[in-house]
Amino acid sequence: MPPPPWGGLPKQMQIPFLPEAASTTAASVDYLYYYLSAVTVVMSTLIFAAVFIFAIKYRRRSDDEIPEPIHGSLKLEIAWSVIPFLIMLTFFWWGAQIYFANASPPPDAMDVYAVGKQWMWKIQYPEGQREINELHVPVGRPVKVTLASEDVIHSFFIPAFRLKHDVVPGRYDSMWFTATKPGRYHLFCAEYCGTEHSGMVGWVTVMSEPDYENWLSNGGAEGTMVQQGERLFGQYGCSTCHQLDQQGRCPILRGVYGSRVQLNDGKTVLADDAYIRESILNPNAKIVAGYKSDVMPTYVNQINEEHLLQLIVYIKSLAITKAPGAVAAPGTEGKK
Amino acid sequence: MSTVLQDPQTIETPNYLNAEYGWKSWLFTTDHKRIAVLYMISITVMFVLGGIFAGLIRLELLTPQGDLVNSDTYNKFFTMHGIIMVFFFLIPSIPATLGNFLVPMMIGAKDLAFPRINLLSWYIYIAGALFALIAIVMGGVDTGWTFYTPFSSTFSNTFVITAAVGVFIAGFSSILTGLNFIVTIHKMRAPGMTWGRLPLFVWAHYATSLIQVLGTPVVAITLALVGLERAFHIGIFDPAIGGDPILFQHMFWFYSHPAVYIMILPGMGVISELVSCFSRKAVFGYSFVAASSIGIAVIGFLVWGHHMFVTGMSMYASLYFSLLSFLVAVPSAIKVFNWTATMFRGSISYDTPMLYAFGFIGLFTIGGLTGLFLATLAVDVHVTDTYFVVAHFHYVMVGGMVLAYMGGLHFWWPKITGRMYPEGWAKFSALLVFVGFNLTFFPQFIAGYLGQPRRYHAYAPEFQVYNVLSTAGATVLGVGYIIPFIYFMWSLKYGPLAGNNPWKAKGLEWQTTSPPPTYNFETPPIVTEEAYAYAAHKEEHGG
Amino acid sequence: MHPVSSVRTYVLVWLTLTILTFVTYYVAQIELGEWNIVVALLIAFFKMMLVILIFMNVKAESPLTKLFVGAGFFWMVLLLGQVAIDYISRTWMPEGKMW
Amino acid sequence: MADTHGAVAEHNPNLRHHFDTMEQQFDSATLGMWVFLLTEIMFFGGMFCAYMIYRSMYPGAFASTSMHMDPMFGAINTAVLIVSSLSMALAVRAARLGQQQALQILLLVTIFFGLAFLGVKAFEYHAHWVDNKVPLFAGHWDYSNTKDFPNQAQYARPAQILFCFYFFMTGFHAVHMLVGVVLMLTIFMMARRGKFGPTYFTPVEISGLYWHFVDIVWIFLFPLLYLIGRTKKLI
Ligand code: HEA
Ligand code: HEA
Ligand code: HEC
Ligand code: CUA
Ligand SMILES: [Cu+2]
Repeated sequence: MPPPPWGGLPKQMQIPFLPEAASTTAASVDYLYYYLSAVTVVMSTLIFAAVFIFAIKYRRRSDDEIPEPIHGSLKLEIAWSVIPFLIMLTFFWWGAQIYFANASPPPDAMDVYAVGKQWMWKIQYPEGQREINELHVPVGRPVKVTLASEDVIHSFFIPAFRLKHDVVPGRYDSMWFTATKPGRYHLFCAEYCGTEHSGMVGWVTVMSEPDYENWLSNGGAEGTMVQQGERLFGQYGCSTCHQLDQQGRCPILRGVYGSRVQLNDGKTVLADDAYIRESILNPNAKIVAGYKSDVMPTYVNQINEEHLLQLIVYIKSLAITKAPGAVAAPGTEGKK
Repeated sequence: MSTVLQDPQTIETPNYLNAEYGWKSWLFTTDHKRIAVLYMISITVMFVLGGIFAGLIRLELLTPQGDLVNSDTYNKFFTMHGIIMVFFFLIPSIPATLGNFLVPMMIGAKDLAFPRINLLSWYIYIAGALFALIAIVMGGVDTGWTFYTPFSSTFSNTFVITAAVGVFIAGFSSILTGLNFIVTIHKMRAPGMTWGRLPLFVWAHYATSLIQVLGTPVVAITLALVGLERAFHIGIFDPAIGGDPILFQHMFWFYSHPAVYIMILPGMGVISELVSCFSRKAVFGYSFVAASSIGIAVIGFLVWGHHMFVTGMSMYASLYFSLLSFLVAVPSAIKVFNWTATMFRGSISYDTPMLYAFGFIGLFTIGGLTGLFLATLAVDVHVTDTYFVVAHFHYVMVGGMVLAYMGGLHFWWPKITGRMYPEGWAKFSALLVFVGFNLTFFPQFIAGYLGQPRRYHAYAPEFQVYNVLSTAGATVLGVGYIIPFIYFMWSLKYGPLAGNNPWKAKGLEWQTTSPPPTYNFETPPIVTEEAYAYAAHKEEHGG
Repeated sequence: MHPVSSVRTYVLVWLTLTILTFVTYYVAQIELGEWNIVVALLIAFFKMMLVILIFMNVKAESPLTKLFVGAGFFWMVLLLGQVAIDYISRTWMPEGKMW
Repeated sequence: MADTHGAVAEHNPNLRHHFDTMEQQFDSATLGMWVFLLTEIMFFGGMFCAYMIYRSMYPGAFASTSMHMDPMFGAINTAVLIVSSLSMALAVRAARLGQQQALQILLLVTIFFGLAFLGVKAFEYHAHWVDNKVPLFAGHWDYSNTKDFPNQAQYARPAQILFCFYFFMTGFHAVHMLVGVVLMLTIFMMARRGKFGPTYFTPVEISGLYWHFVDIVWIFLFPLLYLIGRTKKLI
């Protein structure tokens, strides 16, 4: 993007009209926005002009003049309902295109995890970095942010990327983007969440790839998320039941993630983040075929969202890569 | 109209105002016109209250630091502002005042079908308002007017139950008003007043009533569930036990989107009357304008999900709701175009009500078109929950409905009180309102696209320019509202007598005396012509 | 005003309603899988229609009343149907893509 | 309309001033009642909507909670309500035909069965209370496994939601019944004072509509709350 036209003015006099555009999405949303604005300007100018001209041209000249009645015209009515609707359909189509393009991240997107909590954002990286109200991402690489909330609904909003997504407690949400321009951009909480809602703000730092690698390499004192998850797996006593390769009263977790799990009611489910999360918090909701309910205790209110994410990342790391969607055998026998 | 004080005589004809005296004659009245006046006084009080909160909001936002009040207080400001303005001012504004006064008169009835229920609805409104006031006095509510769970049901520690009960109660007053209108319009029309001859104001109120009757109960039960959840510390929206907060949003918006049409349809009805009267011409495409009211009411129930595009609702549902949101804009477009066409070859005068109508057409068009931005999926993702939305809804609610209310008030003031207001001052304040309004809310579109989130007590410094403009505008706007308040009071006593039909308007309400007698008409009217038949008796007017 | 129905009609309707109540009760004990709920709702719907048409005498009412009764159903369907659109299509998210 | 019908011009004392004819007044009242019932449909509709979503989210938990309702009570109560609907319909008929004696008796029958319904309901609530199936009150919720329900603890969390539904839905319904009973008492008193006749029975007619509506709500609540998962031996 060329420097904005007000770029030459002294700082205090720069009045921006658009936020900086720093993601692949931003540019496409801006174009759509220009288009919408143009239609708006044209349509309202037409209407204002008509009102103005009629008001002046047909102003009342004597107090008892009575104009000829005009009752209407079917052709006109049809024209001015169909044409605007067709124009609006172009809005719809274009908007839906971008929206859908943003729906699912590319498979090679790197993962970042964000937990919203009254009133801060806690960010963690698979490599082990953790930050509060700061998000560091490399330029030019798709990044997927998995969003979780400890309490109420928040919303993860980065104006420079033209993206936001609500963070609803009790489930995982996600959004993804590819940053295009190094710099520091606002991160806001956009869903009202109580007292310090306006203080739940931070910064997104977009860095060049080498800077990012550099930044990644210092920090992460507590080890990667997988390592942390593994530690928690011991701490919470998961490992007392779930052993890595020996099957006892409970399923082996190696290879579960990403597979289709056979349940004892005959259904199968895809073992994704949401399923693992539910298995930990509400184990009895879905029972793996061949196992009993009520063996695994519920961990609701004992594991916070951050630790939950670490456990999931750990369990994910146990996945054996294979085509997603294949049905795993009952239990987890026969998996390596 | 000259503003020169003609010696203001007293009004001698028997009318609803001098029929009885004393406070009892008001508090126990079943006359729809008196009830309309009761409503008018109460919603004015609520508007001032909501306006004071608006003033405090704007004052706080003058500087980015959030240094006037603390954030809890600010959150209560915008919540109380929103709740009061929406549920206690704008929803009853035109229907319960002008609608109550005029619907029976326009169809040639002696009263609404259920006069006692009409009075009851006012008492219910007052009870609801009292709860809201109690909630304020005790310390306020901080959930936003949308009461989103689980914040409202579990986390907020303010007086949510009290406020929710207030809204719940006020809902029933709205339902009863709607019920009364529906039955009245079906069953009480004067001989000859066919559906095709109903004034568009009445059509608009019929459509509004449908929404009130079909939508309000859903928000009532939803808020009741939130209240119960708070009271018992358990309920159905709590994610901790498997509840779904998004379901609350579905149920809330099932009502609250159609409710925005409760907040605009009556205004559109007023504008149809004004444009026709001050162009001395039948409304262009009468049947389309009438049908579009019903269309808005029905299609309005199909689009609520456009408030939820980023909540994690299914993408396919987003598509569905986005598409239908554009469909609901079509009937609004029909109205705007037909009003404009009505002026074509008309005889247009610039009396104050018409100035408000001009303002309405302009501001509603901008507000509506920016609604289309929000209905566009990818754009909404960026601007939802920012000041862009705030600007959108103030354009339609204040620029649309409030201007329509002001226009209608000026138009029918002579009928309601029998007296004129000072035209010069009225024109001046209409201008102030228009200028002040744009200054307040236009900058918010830009701030919103730049990314200033709404419901923020402190904001990033680069947004300050726009907020300063906005606050400046709000001051002008406030003055613009105070002036009418003063001259309306003045005109009650000193305003020149208006006569029965100062605007030479059509419509049954102008055929009776000003103010009208208790049962509206000395002799029951019989209708023989279309609505707005300005040219029907051309010869009688001479020329 | 519309004619009144005979006592016989009312008693017959009552009998049908009572019998249907026990039919629902017993059908619910038979394993029909997903169809249990369907049958239960169909019976309930049929009972409701009987009450509306005969006890509430809508059968003999003006078209206007019928229109309003119809509107009641229609708006219920709008509420339930459109909320369902969201919940049903949430699982259509392309599987295999982890989120 | 106003003075074309000579027949109605002789003034009925029940004709309110703002109406022209008794017929207009009657039609308005009935239409008004129907519009009111529309609002009631949507009021309960909100709860049915939420019910639908949660039931599809937690089918097992729903079946499990339903096992704690006694369907026999539900069925009996349905039958009781249907009888009261019959007597109500007959009461309206009697009113239309001007049979004052029958009207009063039938109203009493309706009230009796209405109260019977509430009595059974109170009994059921009490049973839930004793059984600790009332999540609304701390200390009255227990959903751990028992002899009869060896696996129910797995549903403990969503079961609370579903019990909330049970109490909210039947609670709102019971409130409507209560209002109905009071309404019927009023109508009964009016009937005793000889208010009604073949030309004026609007209040009977429209309260009848209300009563039938409340009955219809229960017709749906019964299968939705009591009859789920009856076939699964033990949940
Ligand atoms: C009076 C109230 C009112 C009215 C009439 C409207 C009208 C419309 N609104 Fe608005 N809206 C609100 C009040 C209102 N709204 C409120 C209060 C909120 C926020 C609630 C909150 O979160 O607190 C909101 C929020 C809101 C959102 C959600 C934003 C968000 O939170 O992300 C959306 C999204 O689609 C939207 C869309 C629309 C649309 C499409 C219309 C349409 O009906 C507009 C139709 C009118 C026109 C389009 C103009 C006339 C047409 C022409 C002149 C034709 C020419 C046009 C073309 C050729 C294209 N509104
Ligand atoms: C009918 C609806 C209505 C009306 C009329 C208004 C009127 C105004 N609103 Fe309103 N507003 C809402 C409905 C409405 N608003 C809603 C629903 C919200 C969302 C709430 C939420 O997020 O939950 C909102 C939110 C909202 C915000 C966003 C707050 C935030 O998100 O942080 C702002 C900020 O500028 C604002 C400003 C104003 C202003 C300046 C006016 C002006 O037009 C008001 C002018 C009127 C007066 C000033 C009163 C008359 C004057 C006097 C009696 C004199 C004495 C007073 C003074 C001198 C100050 N409103
Ligand atoms: C007392 C034993 C026990 C403990 C402790 C335990 N689990 Fe389990 N877990 C089980 C059993 C038994 C099952 C299979 C039944 C079921 O699906 O609930 C299971 C199932 C699971 C599954 C689903 C596996 C699949 O194949 O789909 C996951 C994931 C899981 N547990 C994770 C954990 C984690 C993480 C912890 C620690 C925080 C934990 N478990 C602690 C016994 C246990
Ligand atoms: Cu978190 Cu707002
Ligand atoms: Cu909307």
